[in-house]
Amino acid sequence: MATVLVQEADFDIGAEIAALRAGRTDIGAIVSFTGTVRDLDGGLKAMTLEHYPGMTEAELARIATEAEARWPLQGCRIIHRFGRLLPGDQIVLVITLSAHRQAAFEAADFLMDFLKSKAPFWKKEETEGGAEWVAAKDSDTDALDRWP
Amino acid sequence: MATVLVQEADFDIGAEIAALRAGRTDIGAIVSFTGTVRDLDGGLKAMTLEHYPGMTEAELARIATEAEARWPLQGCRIIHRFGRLLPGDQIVLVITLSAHRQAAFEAADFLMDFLKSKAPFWKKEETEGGAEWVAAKDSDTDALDRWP
Amino acid sequence: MQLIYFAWVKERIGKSEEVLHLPDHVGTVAELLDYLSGINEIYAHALSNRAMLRVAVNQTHVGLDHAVKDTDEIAIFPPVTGG
Amino acid sequence: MQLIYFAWVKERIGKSEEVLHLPDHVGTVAELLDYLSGINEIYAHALSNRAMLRVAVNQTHVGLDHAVKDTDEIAIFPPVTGG
Repeated sequence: MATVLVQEADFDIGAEIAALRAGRTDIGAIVSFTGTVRDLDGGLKAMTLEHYPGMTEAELARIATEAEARWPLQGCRIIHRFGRLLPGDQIVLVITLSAHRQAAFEAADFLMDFLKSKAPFWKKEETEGGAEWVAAKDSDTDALDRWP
Repeated sequence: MATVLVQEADFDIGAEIAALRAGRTDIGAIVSFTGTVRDLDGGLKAMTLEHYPGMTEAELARIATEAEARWPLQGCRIIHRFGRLLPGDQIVLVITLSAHRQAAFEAADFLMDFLKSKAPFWKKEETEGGAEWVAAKDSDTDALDRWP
Repeated sequence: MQLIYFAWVKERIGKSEEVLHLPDHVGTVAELLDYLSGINEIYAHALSNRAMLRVAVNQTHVGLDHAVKDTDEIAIFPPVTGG
Repeated sequence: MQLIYFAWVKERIGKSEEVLHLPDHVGTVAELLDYLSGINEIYAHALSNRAMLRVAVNQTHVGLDHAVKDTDEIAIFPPVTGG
Protein backbone atom coordinates (compact mmCIF):
# COMPACT_ATOMS: atom_id res chain seq x y z
CA MET A 1 0.00 0.00 0.00
CA ALA A 2 2.93 2.32 0.63
CA THR A 3 4.20 4.31 -2.32
CA VAL A 4 7.72 5.58 -2.68
CA LEU A 5 9.08 8.25 -5.02
CA VAL A 6 12.68 9.37 -5.56
CA GLN A 7 12.74 12.45 -7.74
CA GLU A 8 14.57 15.65 -8.59
CA ALA A 9 11.34 17.67 -8.74
CA ASP A 10 9.79 19.44 -5.76
CA PHE A 11 6.63 18.07 -4.12
CA ASP A 12 3.35 19.60 -2.91
CA ILE A 13 2.53 18.49 0.66
CA GLY A 14 -1.13 19.48 0.48
CA ALA A 15 -1.72 17.76 -2.85
CA GLU A 16 0.01 14.57 -1.68
CA ILE A 17 -2.10 14.37 1.49
CA ALA A 18 -5.28 15.15 -0.49
CA ALA A 19 -4.53 12.34 -2.97
CA LEU A 20 -4.05 9.80 -0.16
CA ARG A 21 -7.30 10.89 1.54
CA ALA A 22 -9.47 11.25 -1.54
CA GLY A 23 -12.89 9.63 -1.17
CA ARG A 24 -12.02 7.88 2.11
CA THR A 25 -13.94 8.11 5.39
CA ASP A 26 -12.07 5.42 7.34
CA ILE A 27 -9.04 7.58 8.17
CA GLY A 28 -8.89 9.45 11.46
CA ALA A 29 -5.31 10.69 11.60
CA ILE A 30 -2.77 11.96 9.07
CA VAL A 31 0.80 12.83 10.01
CA SER A 32 3.25 14.46 7.64
CA PHE A 33 6.94 15.09 8.12
CA THR A 34 8.79 17.45 5.81
CA GLY A 35 12.55 17.90 5.94
CA THR A 36 14.00 21.09 4.50
CA VAL A 37 17.48 22.43 3.73
CA ARG A 38 18.48 24.31 6.86
CA ASP A 39 21.02 27.11 6.90
CA LEU A 40 21.53 28.00 10.54
CA ASP A 41 24.39 30.48 10.18
CA GLY A 42 23.71 31.97 6.76
CA GLY A 43 26.81 30.39 5.19
CA LEU A 44 25.19 27.62 3.13
CA LYS A 45 24.95 28.26 -0.61
CA ALA A 46 23.49 24.94 -1.71
CA MET A 47 23.18 21.27 -0.82
CA THR A 48 23.57 18.49 -3.36
CA LEU A 49 21.99 15.12 -2.69
CA GLU A 50 23.59 12.12 -4.39
CA HIS A 51 21.78 8.79 -4.27
CA TYR A 52 22.01 5.18 -5.40
CA PRO A 53 19.32 4.75 -8.09
CA GLY A 54 17.50 1.48 -7.70
CA MET A 55 18.70 0.73 -4.19
CA THR A 56 17.18 3.97 -2.88
CA GLU A 57 13.69 3.00 -4.03
CA ALA A 58 14.18 -0.58 -2.79
CA GLU A 59 15.41 0.58 0.63
CA LEU A 60 12.57 3.09 1.07
CA ALA A 61 10.05 0.38 0.10
CA ARG A 62 11.62 -1.99 2.67
CA ILE A 63 11.39 0.68 5.37
CA ALA A 64 7.75 1.41 4.49
CA THR A 65 6.86 -2.31 4.52
CA GLU A 66 8.43 -2.59 7.97
CA ALA A 67 6.34 0.36 9.22
CA GLU A 68 3.18 -1.23 7.80
CA ALA A 69 3.99 -4.45 9.62
CA ARG A 70 4.41 -2.61 12.94
CA TRP A 71 1.43 -0.21 12.83
CA PRO A 72 -2.13 -0.39 11.42
CA LEU A 73 -1.63 2.12 8.60
CA GLN A 74 -4.23 3.00 5.98
CA GLY A 75 -1.75 4.77 3.77
CA CYS A 76 1.92 5.64 3.60
CA ARG A 77 3.93 7.74 1.16
CA ILE A 78 7.60 8.65 1.02
CA ILE A 79 9.05 11.20 -1.40
CA HIS A 80 12.77 11.99 -1.34
CA ARG A 81 14.46 14.45 -3.66
CA PHE A 82 17.95 14.32 -5.09
CA GLY A 83 20.09 16.87 -6.96
CA ARG A 84 21.08 20.41 -6.05
CA LEU A 85 18.84 22.14 -3.51
CA LEU A 86 18.92 25.62 -1.98
CA PRO A 87 18.43 26.71 1.65
CA GLY A 88 14.73 26.44 2.51
CA ASP A 89 14.05 23.85 -0.22
CA GLN A 90 12.08 20.72 0.63
CA ILE A 91 14.12 17.48 0.77
CA VAL A 92 11.90 14.71 2.05
CA LEU A 93 8.22 14.07 2.74
CA VAL A 94 6.76 11.23 4.78
CA ILE A 95 2.99 10.86 5.17
CA THR A 96 1.23 8.25 7.30
CA LEU A 97 -2.52 7.69 7.57
CA SER A 98 -4.27 5.61 10.21
CA ALA A 99 -7.50 5.28 12.12
CA HIS A 100 -5.49 6.09 15.27
CA ARG A 101 -3.33 9.11 15.92
CA GLN A 102 -0.63 7.29 17.89
CA ALA A 103 -0.04 4.83 15.05
CA ALA A 104 0.26 7.67 12.53
CA PHE A 105 2.71 9.60 14.75
CA GLU A 106 4.89 6.62 15.64
CA ALA A 107 5.05 5.26 12.09
CA ALA A 108 6.14 8.65 10.66
CA ASP A 109 8.77 9.02 13.41
CA PHE A 110 10.02 5.45 12.75
CA LEU A 111 10.13 6.02 8.98
CA MET A 112 12.29 9.12 9.39
CA ASP A 113 14.67 7.38 11.81
CA PHE A 114 15.17 4.46 9.42
CA LEU A 115 15.30 6.61 6.32
CA LYS A 116 18.07 8.73 7.92
CA SER A 117 20.33 5.75 8.53
CA LYS A 118 19.33 3.28 5.79
CA ALA A 119 18.35 5.17 2.63
CA PRO A 120 21.41 5.58 0.37
CA PHE A 121 21.60 9.38 0.09
CA TRP A 122 24.66 11.55 0.64
CA LYS A 123 24.61 15.30 1.20
CA LYS A 124 27.32 17.65 0.00
CA GLU A 125 27.22 21.20 1.33
CA GLU A 126 28.47 24.18 -0.67
CA THR A 127 29.71 27.17 1.32
CA GLU A 128 32.02 30.08 0.48
CA GLY A 129 34.88 27.87 1.61
CA GLY A 130 34.12 25.09 -0.87
CA ALA A 131 32.10 21.90 -0.96
CA GLU A 132 32.13 19.21 1.70
CA TRP A 133 30.37 15.90 2.27
CA VAL A 134 28.19 15.98 5.39
CA ALA A 135 29.38 13.53 8.04
CA ALA A 136 26.86 11.03 9.39
CA LYS A 137 25.69 11.62 12.95
CA ASP A 138 26.01 8.90 15.58
CA SER A 139 22.66 10.15 16.89
CA ASP A 140 20.97 9.03 13.67
CA THR A 141 22.22 5.46 14.12
CA ASP A 142 21.48 5.55 17.84
CA ALA A 143 17.90 6.60 17.03
CA LEU A 144 17.26 3.11 15.63
CA ASP A 145 17.53 1.72 19.18
CA ARG A 146 14.20 3.44 19.89
CA TRP A 147 12.47 0.81 17.71
CA PRO A 148 13.47 -2.66 19.00
CA MET B 1 4.89 32.76 18.27
CA ALA B 2 2.22 30.07 18.18
CA THR B 3 -1.01 31.00 16.44
CA VAL B 4 -4.36 29.46 17.22
CA LEU B 5 -7.56 29.52 15.16
CA VAL B 6 -11.01 28.20 16.06
CA GLN B 7 -13.26 28.36 13.03
CA GLU B 8 -16.21 26.82 11.22
CA ALA B 9 -14.45 26.97 7.83
CA ASP B 10 -12.24 24.23 6.43
CA PHE B 11 -8.46 24.67 6.29
CA ASP B 12 -5.75 24.02 3.66
CA ILE B 13 -2.84 22.01 5.11
CA GLY B 14 -0.42 22.87 2.31
CA ALA B 15 -1.19 26.60 2.44
CA GLU B 16 -0.83 26.69 6.23
CA ILE B 17 2.58 24.98 6.13
CA ALA B 18 3.71 27.23 3.26
CA ALA B 19 2.74 30.37 5.21
CA LEU B 20 4.72 29.25 8.27
CA ARG B 21 7.79 28.44 6.14
CA ALA B 22 7.69 31.44 3.82
CA GLY B 23 11.08 33.08 3.39
CA ARG B 24 12.74 31.07 6.16
CA THR B 25 15.90 28.98 5.86
CA ASP B 26 16.40 28.17 9.56
CA ILE B 27 13.78 25.40 9.70
CA GLY B 28 14.81 21.79 9.21
CA ALA B 29 11.70 19.85 10.20
CA ILE B 30 7.97 20.37 9.82
CA VAL B 31 5.40 18.00 11.30
CA SER B 32 1.68 18.25 10.65
CA PHE B 33 -1.13 16.32 12.27
CA THR B 34 -4.59 16.36 10.73
CA GLY B 35 -7.59 14.79 12.42
CA THR B 36 -10.56 13.82 10.25
CA VAL B 37 -14.12 12.61 10.83
CA ARG B 38 -13.86 8.83 10.75
CA ASP B 39 -16.73 6.53 9.91
CA LEU B 40 -15.48 3.00 10.50
CA ASP B 41 -18.72 1.09 9.97
CA GLY B 42 -20.52 3.28 7.45
CA GLY B 43 -23.24 4.30 9.92
CA LEU B 44 -22.17 7.88 10.67
CA LYS B 45 -24.21 10.62 8.98
CA ALA B 46 -22.54 13.66 10.53
CA MET B 47 -20.61 14.91 13.52
CA THR B 48 -21.35 18.22 15.23
CA LEU B 49 -18.63 19.91 17.28
CA GLU B 50 -19.78 22.25 20.03
CA HIS B 51 -17.21 24.43 21.75
CA TYR B 52 -16.78 27.09 24.44
CA PRO B 53 -15.99 30.33 22.58
CA GLY B 54 -13.28 32.28 24.33
CA MET B 55 -12.09 29.46 26.55
CA THR B 56 -11.27 27.29 23.52
CA GLU B 57 -8.87 29.86 22.10
CA ALA B 58 -7.39 30.51 25.56
CA GLU B 59 -6.89 26.80 26.25
CA LEU B 60 -5.29 26.11 22.86
CA ALA B 61 -2.95 29.08 23.39
CA ARG B 62 -1.99 27.72 26.85
CA ILE B 63 -1.26 24.28 25.35
CA ALA B 64 0.85 25.85 22.58
CA THR B 65 2.78 27.99 25.08
CA GLU B 66 3.52 24.86 27.11
CA ALA B 67 4.83 23.08 23.99
CA GLU B 68 7.05 26.05 23.15
CA ALA B 69 8.47 25.97 26.69
CA ARG B 70 9.33 22.26 26.36
CA TRP B 71 10.76 22.13 22.82
CA PRO B 72 12.83 24.53 20.67
CA LEU B 73 10.08 25.35 18.15
CA GLN B 74 10.41 27.85 15.31
CA GLY B 75 6.72 27.90 14.61
CA CYS B 76 3.48 26.36 15.83
CA ARG B 77 -0.09 26.58 14.55
CA ILE B 78 -3.31 25.00 15.76
CA ILE B 79 -6.58 25.16 13.82
CA HIS B 80 -9.70 23.48 15.20
CA ARG B 81 -13.08 23.52 13.49
CA PHE B 82 -16.52 23.57 15.08
CA GLY B 83 -20.04 23.07 13.68
CA ARG B 84 -21.49 20.24 11.63
CA LEU B 85 -18.97 18.06 9.76
CA LEU B 86 -19.37 15.05 7.47
CA PRO B 87 -17.39 11.78 7.35
CA GLY B 88 -13.99 12.47 5.82
CA ASP B 89 -14.05 16.18 6.76
CA GLN B 90 -11.02 17.72 8.43
CA ILE B 91 -11.45 18.58 12.14
CA VAL B 92 -8.11 19.70 13.52
CA LEU B 93 -4.68 20.69 12.26
CA VAL B 94 -1.50 20.99 14.31
CA ILE B 95 1.76 22.13 12.69
CA THR B 96 5.13 22.32 14.43
CA LEU B 97 8.38 23.65 12.95
CA SER B 98 11.83 23.18 14.40
CA ALA B 99 15.49 22.89 13.47
CA HIS B 100 15.33 19.31 14.79
CA ARG B 101 13.00 16.53 13.71
CA GLN B 102 12.55 14.98 17.15
CA ALA B 103 11.42 18.30 18.63
CA ALA B 104 8.88 18.79 15.84
CA PHE B 105 7.53 15.22 16.23
CA GLU B 106 7.30 15.29 20.01
CA ALA B 107 5.73 18.75 20.19
CA ALA B 108 2.99 17.82 17.68
CA ASP B 109 2.30 14.57 19.55
CA PHE B 110 2.16 16.48 22.86
CA LEU B 111 -0.14 19.17 21.42
CA MET B 112 -2.62 16.55 20.22
CA ASP B 113 -2.61 14.70 23.56
CA PHE B 114 -3.29 17.91 25.49
CA LEU B 115 -5.77 19.26 22.98
CA LYS B 116 -7.76 15.98 23.21
CA SER B 117 -8.20 16.23 26.97
CA LYS B 118 -8.07 20.00 27.63
CA ALA B 119 -9.63 21.91 24.73
CA PRO B 120 -13.36 22.48 25.40
CA PHE B 121 -14.91 20.73 22.42
CA TRP B 122 -17.72 18.17 22.48
CA LYS B 123 -18.65 15.86 19.62
CA LYS B 124 -22.18 14.71 18.86
CA GLU B 125 -22.58 11.89 16.36
CA GLU B 126 -25.60 11.57 14.09
CA THR B 127 -26.49 8.07 12.94
CA GLU B 128 -29.70 6.49 11.62
CA GLY B 129 -30.58 5.72 15.23
CA GLY B 130 -30.41 9.36 16.32
CA ALA B 131 -27.80 11.74 17.76
CA GLU B 132 -25.51 10.98 20.70
CA TRP B 133 -22.72 12.77 22.52
CA VAL B 134 -19.41 10.98 22.18
CA ALA B 135 -18.09 9.69 25.50
CA ALA B 136 -14.58 10.72 26.52
CA LYS B 137 -11.97 7.95 26.43
CA ASP B 138 -9.89 7.14 29.49
CA SER B 139 -7.01 6.56 27.07
CA ASP B 140 -7.06 10.27 26.16
CA THR B 141 -6.60 11.30 29.80
CA ASP B 142 -4.04 8.53 30.38
CA ALA B 143 -2.06 9.84 27.39
CA LEU B 144 -1.15 12.93 29.43
CA ASP B 145 1.00 10.71 31.68
CA ARG B 146 3.39 10.39 28.73
CA TRP B 147 4.45 14.04 29.28
CA PRO B 148 5.54 14.43 32.93
CA MET C 1 -22.61 34.54 38.67
CA GLN C 2 -22.77 33.66 35.01
CA LEU C 3 -23.44 29.94 34.49
CA ILE C 4 -22.77 28.26 31.13
CA TYR C 5 -23.62 24.67 30.19
CA PHE C 6 -22.35 22.54 27.31
CA ALA C 7 -23.19 19.27 25.53
CA TRP C 8 -25.55 16.95 27.44
CA VAL C 9 -25.40 19.11 30.58
CA LYS C 10 -26.91 21.93 28.52
CA GLU C 11 -29.53 19.61 27.02
CA ARG C 12 -30.56 18.19 30.40
CA ILE C 13 -30.78 21.57 32.11
CA GLY C 14 -32.59 22.89 29.03
CA LYS C 15 -30.63 26.12 28.61
CA SER C 16 -27.16 27.13 27.54
CA GLU C 17 -26.63 29.86 30.11
CA GLU C 18 -28.19 31.76 32.97
CA VAL C 19 -27.33 34.30 35.64
CA LEU C 20 -27.89 33.21 39.25
CA HIS C 21 -27.04 34.91 42.52
CA LEU C 22 -24.40 32.95 44.43
CA PRO C 23 -25.65 32.30 48.00
CA ASP C 24 -23.26 33.29 50.80
CA HIS C 25 -22.77 29.72 52.01
CA VAL C 26 -21.52 28.49 48.61
CA GLY C 27 -17.75 28.90 48.46
CA THR C 28 -16.46 26.09 46.25
CA VAL C 29 -17.29 24.30 43.01
CA ALA C 30 -18.49 21.23 44.96
CA GLU C 31 -20.80 23.40 47.07
CA LEU C 32 -22.09 25.10 43.92
CA LEU C 33 -22.97 21.72 42.35
CA ASP C 34 -24.79 20.75 45.58
CA TYR C 35 -26.67 24.03 45.58
CA LEU C 36 -27.71 23.75 41.90
CA SER C 37 -28.80 20.12 42.39
CA GLY C 38 -31.16 21.34 45.10
CA ILE C 39 -32.99 23.79 42.85
CA ASN C 40 -35.25 21.15 41.32
CA GLU C 41 -35.28 17.66 39.81
CA ILE C 42 -34.07 18.87 36.44
CA TYR C 43 -30.81 20.21 37.88
CA ALA C 44 -30.56 17.23 40.23
CA HIS C 45 -30.73 14.85 37.25
CA ALA C 46 -28.41 16.87 35.02
CA LEU C 47 -25.75 17.12 37.73
CA SER C 48 -26.18 13.73 39.42
CA ASN C 49 -23.11 11.97 37.99
CA ARG C 50 -20.26 14.04 39.44
CA ALA C 51 -17.60 11.77 37.90
CA MET C 52 -18.85 12.86 34.47
CA LEU C 53 -18.82 16.61 35.19
CA ARG C 54 -16.02 19.08 34.56
CA VAL C 55 -15.99 22.74 35.61
CA ALA C 56 -14.19 25.83 34.35
CA VAL C 57 -14.09 29.05 36.34
CA ASN C 58 -13.37 32.14 34.26
CA GLN C 59 -12.44 29.90 31.32
CA THR C 60 -9.87 27.81 33.21
CA HIS C 61 -10.28 24.14 34.16
CA VAL C 62 -10.61 23.79 37.97
CA GLY C 63 -11.17 21.05 40.53
CA LEU C 64 -14.13 20.53 42.90
CA ASP C 65 -12.50 22.44 45.76
CA HIS C 66 -11.80 25.56 43.69
CA ALA C 67 -13.28 28.78 45.09
CA VAL C 68 -16.20 30.48 43.35
CA LYS C 69 -17.37 34.10 43.60
CA ASP C 70 -20.55 35.80 42.46
CA THR C 71 -18.59 37.68 39.76
CA ASP C 72 -17.28 34.46 38.17
CA GLU C 73 -18.14 32.92 34.82
CA ILE C 74 -18.68 29.26 35.68
CA ALA C 75 -19.04 26.60 32.99
CA ILE C 76 -20.26 23.05 33.66
CA PHE C 77 -19.75 20.36 31.03
CA PRO C 78 -18.89 16.69 30.37
CA PRO C 79 -15.29 15.57 29.74
CA VAL C 80 -14.12 17.14 26.48
CA THR C 81 -14.00 15.09 23.25
CA GLY C 82 -12.42 17.34 20.64
CA GLY C 83 -9.46 16.77 18.38
CA MET D 1 31.67 -8.00 -10.52
CA GLN D 2 30.10 -4.57 -10.90
CA LEU D 3 31.58 -2.06 -8.45
CA ILE D 4 29.82 1.24 -7.68
CA TYR D 5 31.18 4.08 -5.54
CA PHE D 6 29.38 7.02 -3.96
CA ALA D 7 30.15 10.37 -2.30
CA TRP D 8 33.79 10.81 -1.19
CA VAL D 9 34.62 7.17 -1.94
CA LYS D 10 33.75 7.91 -5.58
CA GLU D 11 35.77 11.14 -5.56
CA ARG D 12 38.85 9.51 -4.02
CA ILE D 13 38.80 6.51 -6.36
CA GLY D 14 38.11 8.88 -9.24
CA LYS D 15 35.30 6.96 -10.88
CA SER D 16 31.69 6.15 -10.13
CA GLU D 17 31.73 2.54 -11.30
CA GLU D 18 33.86 -0.16 -12.86
CA VAL D 19 33.78 -3.87 -13.69
CA LEU D 20 36.51 -6.00 -12.12
CA HIS D 21 37.05 -9.74 -12.12
CA LEU D 22 36.67 -11.16 -8.60
CA PRO D 23 39.78 -13.27 -7.78
CA ASP D 24 39.06 -16.77 -6.51
CA HIS D 25 40.57 -16.12 -3.05
CA VAL D 26 38.19 -13.21 -2.36
CA GLY D 27 35.06 -14.59 -0.69
CA THR D 28 33.79 -11.84 1.63
CA VAL D 29 33.28 -8.07 1.71
CA ALA D 30 36.28 -7.69 4.05
CA GLU D 31 38.49 -9.68 1.68
CA LEU D 32 37.24 -7.59 -1.25
CA LEU D 33 38.19 -4.35 0.54
CA ASP D 34 41.65 -5.82 1.25
CA TYR D 35 42.02 -6.84 -2.39
CA LEU D 36 40.94 -3.42 -3.75
CA SER D 37 43.27 -1.63 -1.30
CA GLY D 38 46.13 -3.60 -2.78
CA ILE D 39 45.53 -2.41 -6.36
CA ASN D 40 47.35 0.90 -5.86
CA GLU D 41 47.73 3.87 -3.51
CA ILE D 42 44.56 5.56 -4.78
CA TYR D 43 42.38 2.62 -3.70
CA ALA D 44 44.45 2.17 -0.54
CA HIS D 45 43.75 5.79 0.45
CA ALA D 46 40.09 5.77 -0.54
CA LEU D 47 39.38 2.60 1.44
CA SER D 48 41.77 3.12 4.37
CA ASN D 49 39.21 4.10 7.01
CA ARG D 50 37.10 0.94 7.30
CA ALA D 51 34.95 2.41 10.10
CA MET D 52 33.71 5.03 7.61
CA LEU D 53 32.84 2.56 4.85
CA ARG D 54 29.52 0.87 4.21
CA VAL D 55 28.83 -1.82 1.61
CA ALA D 56 25.72 -2.95 -0.24
CA VAL D 57 25.63 -6.20 -2.21
CA ASN D 58 22.93 -6.34 -4.86
CA GLN D 59 21.37 -3.18 -3.40
CA THR D 60 21.10 -4.50 0.16
CA HIS D 61 23.15 -3.28 3.14
CA VAL D 62 25.57 -6.02 4.30
CA GLY D 63 28.30 -6.52 6.89
CA LEU D 64 32.02 -7.15 6.37
CA ASP D 65 31.65 -10.94 6.51
CA HIS D 66 28.97 -11.08 3.83
CA ALA D 67 29.78 -13.34 0.86
CA VAL D 68 30.58 -11.82 -2.55
CA LYS D 69 30.39 -13.43 -5.99
CA ASP D 70 31.67 -12.31 -9.37
CA THR D 71 28.08 -11.77 -10.56
CA ASP D 72 27.27 -9.34 -7.72
CA GLU D 73 26.65 -5.58 -7.88
CA ILE D 74 28.75 -4.27 -5.01
CA ALA D 75 28.51 -0.65 -3.83
CA ILE D 76 30.98 1.01 -1.47
CA PHE D 77 30.09 4.30 0.21
CA PRO D 78 30.29 6.39 3.42
CA PRO D 79 27.52 6.24 6.06
CA VAL D 80 24.35 7.68 4.53
CA THR D 81 23.20 11.24 5.31
CA GLY D 82 19.82 11.68 3.64
CA GLY D 83 16.48 12.76 5.05
